[in-house]
Amino acid sequence: MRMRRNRRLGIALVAATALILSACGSDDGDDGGEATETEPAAETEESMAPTDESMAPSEGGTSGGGEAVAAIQESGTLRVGIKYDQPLFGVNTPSGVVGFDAEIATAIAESLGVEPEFQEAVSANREPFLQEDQVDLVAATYTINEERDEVVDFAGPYYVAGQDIMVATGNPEGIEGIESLNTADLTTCTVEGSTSLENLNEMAPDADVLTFDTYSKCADAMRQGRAAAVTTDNVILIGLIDEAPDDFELIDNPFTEEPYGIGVQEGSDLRCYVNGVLQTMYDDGSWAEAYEATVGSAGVSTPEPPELNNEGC
Amino acid sequence: MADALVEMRGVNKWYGELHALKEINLDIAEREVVVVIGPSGSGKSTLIRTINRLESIQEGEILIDGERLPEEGKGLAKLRADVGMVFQSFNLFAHKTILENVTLGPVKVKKMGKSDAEEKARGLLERVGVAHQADKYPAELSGGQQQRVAIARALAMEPKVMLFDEPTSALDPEMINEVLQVMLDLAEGGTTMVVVTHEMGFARSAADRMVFMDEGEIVEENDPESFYKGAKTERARDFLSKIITH
Amino acid sequence: MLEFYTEYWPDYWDGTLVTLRLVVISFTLACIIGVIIAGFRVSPVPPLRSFASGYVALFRNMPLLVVFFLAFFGVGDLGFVFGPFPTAAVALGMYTGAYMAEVIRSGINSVSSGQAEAGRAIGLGFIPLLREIVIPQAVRTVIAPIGNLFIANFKNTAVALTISVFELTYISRKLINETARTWLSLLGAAIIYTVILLFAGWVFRTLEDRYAIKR
Amino acid sequence: MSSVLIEELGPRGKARVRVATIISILVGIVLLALVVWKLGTAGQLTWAKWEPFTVWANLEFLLGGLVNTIKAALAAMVFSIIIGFFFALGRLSRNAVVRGLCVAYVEFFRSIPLLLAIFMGFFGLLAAGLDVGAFTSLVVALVAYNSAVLSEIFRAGIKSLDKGQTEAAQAIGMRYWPMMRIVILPQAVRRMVPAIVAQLATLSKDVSLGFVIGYEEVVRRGQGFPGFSDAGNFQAYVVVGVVYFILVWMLARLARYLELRQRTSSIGTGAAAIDGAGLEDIAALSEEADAAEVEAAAARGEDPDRVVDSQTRARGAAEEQGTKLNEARKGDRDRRRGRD
Repeated sequence: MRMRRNRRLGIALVAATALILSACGSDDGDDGGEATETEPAAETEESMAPTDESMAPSEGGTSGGGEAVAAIQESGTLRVGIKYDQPLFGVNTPSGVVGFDAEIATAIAESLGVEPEFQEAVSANREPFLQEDQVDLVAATYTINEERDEVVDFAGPYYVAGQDIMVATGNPEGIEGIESLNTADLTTCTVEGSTSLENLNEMAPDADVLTFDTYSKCADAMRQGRAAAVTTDNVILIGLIDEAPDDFELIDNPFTEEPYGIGVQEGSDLRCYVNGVLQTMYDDGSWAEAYEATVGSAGVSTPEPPELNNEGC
Repeated sequence: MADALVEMRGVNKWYGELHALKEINLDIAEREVVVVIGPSGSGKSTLIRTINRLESIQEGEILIDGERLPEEGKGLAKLRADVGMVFQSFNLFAHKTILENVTLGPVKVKKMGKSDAEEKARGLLERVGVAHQADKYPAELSGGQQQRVAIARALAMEPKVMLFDEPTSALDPEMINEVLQVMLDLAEGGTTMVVVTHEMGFARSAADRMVFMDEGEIVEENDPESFYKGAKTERARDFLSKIITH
Repeated sequence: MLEFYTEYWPDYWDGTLVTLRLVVISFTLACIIGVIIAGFRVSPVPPLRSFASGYVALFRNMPLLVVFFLAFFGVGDLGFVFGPFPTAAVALGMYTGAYMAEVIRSGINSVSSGQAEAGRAIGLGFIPLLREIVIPQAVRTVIAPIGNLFIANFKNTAVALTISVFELTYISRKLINETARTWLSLLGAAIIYTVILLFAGWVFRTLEDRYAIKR
Repeated sequence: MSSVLIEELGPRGKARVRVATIISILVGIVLLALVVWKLGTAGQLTWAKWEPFTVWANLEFLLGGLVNTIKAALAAMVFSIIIGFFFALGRLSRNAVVRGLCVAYVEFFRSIPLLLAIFMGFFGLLAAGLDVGAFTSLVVALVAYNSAVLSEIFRAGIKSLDKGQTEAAQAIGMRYWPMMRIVILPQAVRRMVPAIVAQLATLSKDVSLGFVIGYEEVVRRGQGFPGFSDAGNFQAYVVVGVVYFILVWMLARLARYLELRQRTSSIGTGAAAIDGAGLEDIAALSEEADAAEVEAAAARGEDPDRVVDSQTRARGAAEEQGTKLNEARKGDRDRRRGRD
């Protein structure tokens, strides 16, 4: 990755661009949005005393928990910030919010013995949501990165997304990875102003590129034979494939890593508690079940669950 | 009258419902000067414009020098070249110099050599008194000068007959005479002319015949003296009384 | 600031070339279409007149963006697939062509009927009349509006970025994303547009002066 | 045949026109059939692809986009008028600095693509720390752009007023501002109403460019709605095009109507002359107005639709005086001839 002086602002702008790409509900999960302008605020007013930080719940701690966990259990509901427009992860339907994120959040709520209550989170408001105690946790294709880690805490990661490539069914061009795209003979489509485009430009500088404002236009371009491949986060690609499983497939060879975490308030004991729940889900196979029921329904094989970051738990 | 230069036989014209020309029969002999008068809207302009088919007719026929006026195409263009026309609003070609205005017809229509055409044009401009303006553009000339150029332009085609459609009515009073003078000279020189005008002085001194029109028909024909002194019809007398009182 | 422009000049230059190519091709096309449609509109054949009016109305009342999307994705759905640049050039040419037709038509109509009558009266046929009287006079009245159309067409090339033509505005936007120097990136393009338009304006004014009718 | 080119046809000409008419109709039918056939074989005419546009919920969503389009166009119009007005006055100011600044502003925004202005309104403001959202960014950009255009309309409008008005006002001892307020502006504004409505039509078209910053106008809604996912691009853009067409067409129609009304009332004698005429003449007049409007639009420069190049306008105004006179004369003659 190029590190320019203004990288942060760049990311913010990319985020703004990404916001625009609402039509197919795309969000490349890399948006740092408002993160830069906030301070590690508010924690003193919150329920946790400084001592709580050291009082981590026990491993696998479904039984244990600090004040945050207790407060949730007392209130009877788990307030969850979630995407409403991210196919296969969080989609608001008449019968409630469905998707992989929703499954994970529901499992956490069940473990707590409370009801989940979903609120729409968009990329830009995820940190403020937590900081202002609007929600207890955020499960919204939320990429773990350093900037965010300064203002919120992450449980997980529970899924590793990454930039991948979508091709026509049967992969007629025999595209194996990003290297295959590095030729003027193949046209690759992505969204203008996205990090995906930057990655493509860096890793396959000779590629012939088409850019549009939405990924669904890229899908159309592929259908019309204008492009041989579409590249962006696999999460978005899987969404596209889900809409047209006969037309497209994923090469399933991601070349970047975007670990998704469950966002909680800075210093909250909920983080280690969630890690415990996730570990349980890994172990008893319910994580894989949830994956197959949602993301996997688009015909993507179930990966190994990523290793949890239990530092400080 | 079989050898008349212009013959109109049973000409009828309608504008939609409006019967603009009613059963016109008119012969104009060679070297004859005919002045057409009549109240506004009487059809005199329409009449003169049918002679070179700037207006079409629905019934009847018009012959020029014994030849039936073609309705379209090359034949019509050729015949028009033999009929000179001078408009009320001059209609000089705004993008061409005075000289070019006069040479355009001879060069493009009569395929005359350019230098011959220019020589001839200068002669004509001399004759109408605007020779020193030859290289200017129309907009730089006064109305009277423009109209004289327009006459020269028509003459350059050596037409068999000249049509004048109210040539002086768009002019300021002090310029009317310079144009009328040119027309008088033409008349004296033996040019066949059909003139729509209210200039009685010109009519008296130049016209061989007066034609009075009203409501699309020819009401009366006479020589100028008798016409002005004692028009036969009520309508003509009424019209004359209106234009003579002031 | 200067380093920014020296560093990214190659990007701007590429974008400028694309923009210029696009405007030259689309405007040439617009002129051809304009003449044909204007000819239809003044022709005595009723179906041709109706077709021309329909064409003009269609393109004048639709946003250029929709024209581009229809030409690219819509026509693509019918199985006619052309690259972004050719699509943009044709779509823009057809769009500007509608306006061009109106300019030409009004130019022809601005020639007073007296001029045409005078030409007929000295025996000019249809073609000579057109060549000697109508066209020379129409050209004079039409230069200024055509100049304006050119400017509009030039600015409208920016819309082509929506169908993946990497022209000047696209480049400035790309530089925003790459460098995060938002205002510098945008201003660079704005300056290039302004300079080219100043030049185009000068050309058209010169033409106009040369062909102006002396009064 | 409203053209100087075409003479009244003779019998041979009429026959040719008849033949040409038949041939062109046949060619038209063949072309149309080809298009329909192609659409059919490409599967674009199947009902399933059009059905989403008959579902009320979907249409409601799309019409919501139309409301957004109109909202942005109106907001931009109001602010453009206010700001454009001040820039017009600024350009007529006697202070060279004010004048210079106004000229620079107007010329800058008249020489960049609207799309670039929209990026400035969105990314530019964002970079300056103003996260104002798509609607505000779009309106800001449209206002920056259109106030420049409108200020030129205003300036031309003010300048085109008969100098006699100014002189008369000065003669009765009015000073600059009262004169502007009481005499010049009311007349100028009245005269500019049709141009403003025409500009509103153009603005509505331009709102579509808000698409690029995610503003939910008709195009974005038409292509992105899950309810339309059964429909193809072709259908979506055709429907979006139709929606825009109707909106812009109606506004253009209104502008033309206003202009026509103003003309007839301002010509006066001309209107009186029309009194006796039948419907055809009025149709002819509107045809003429149509042509004039187009001419104006063409002269108006900038975007084909985007109105008014100052010079052409000013010159147009000057010429209009001349042509009006000529037309009055010509009209007079024509009418006389007509009654002949």
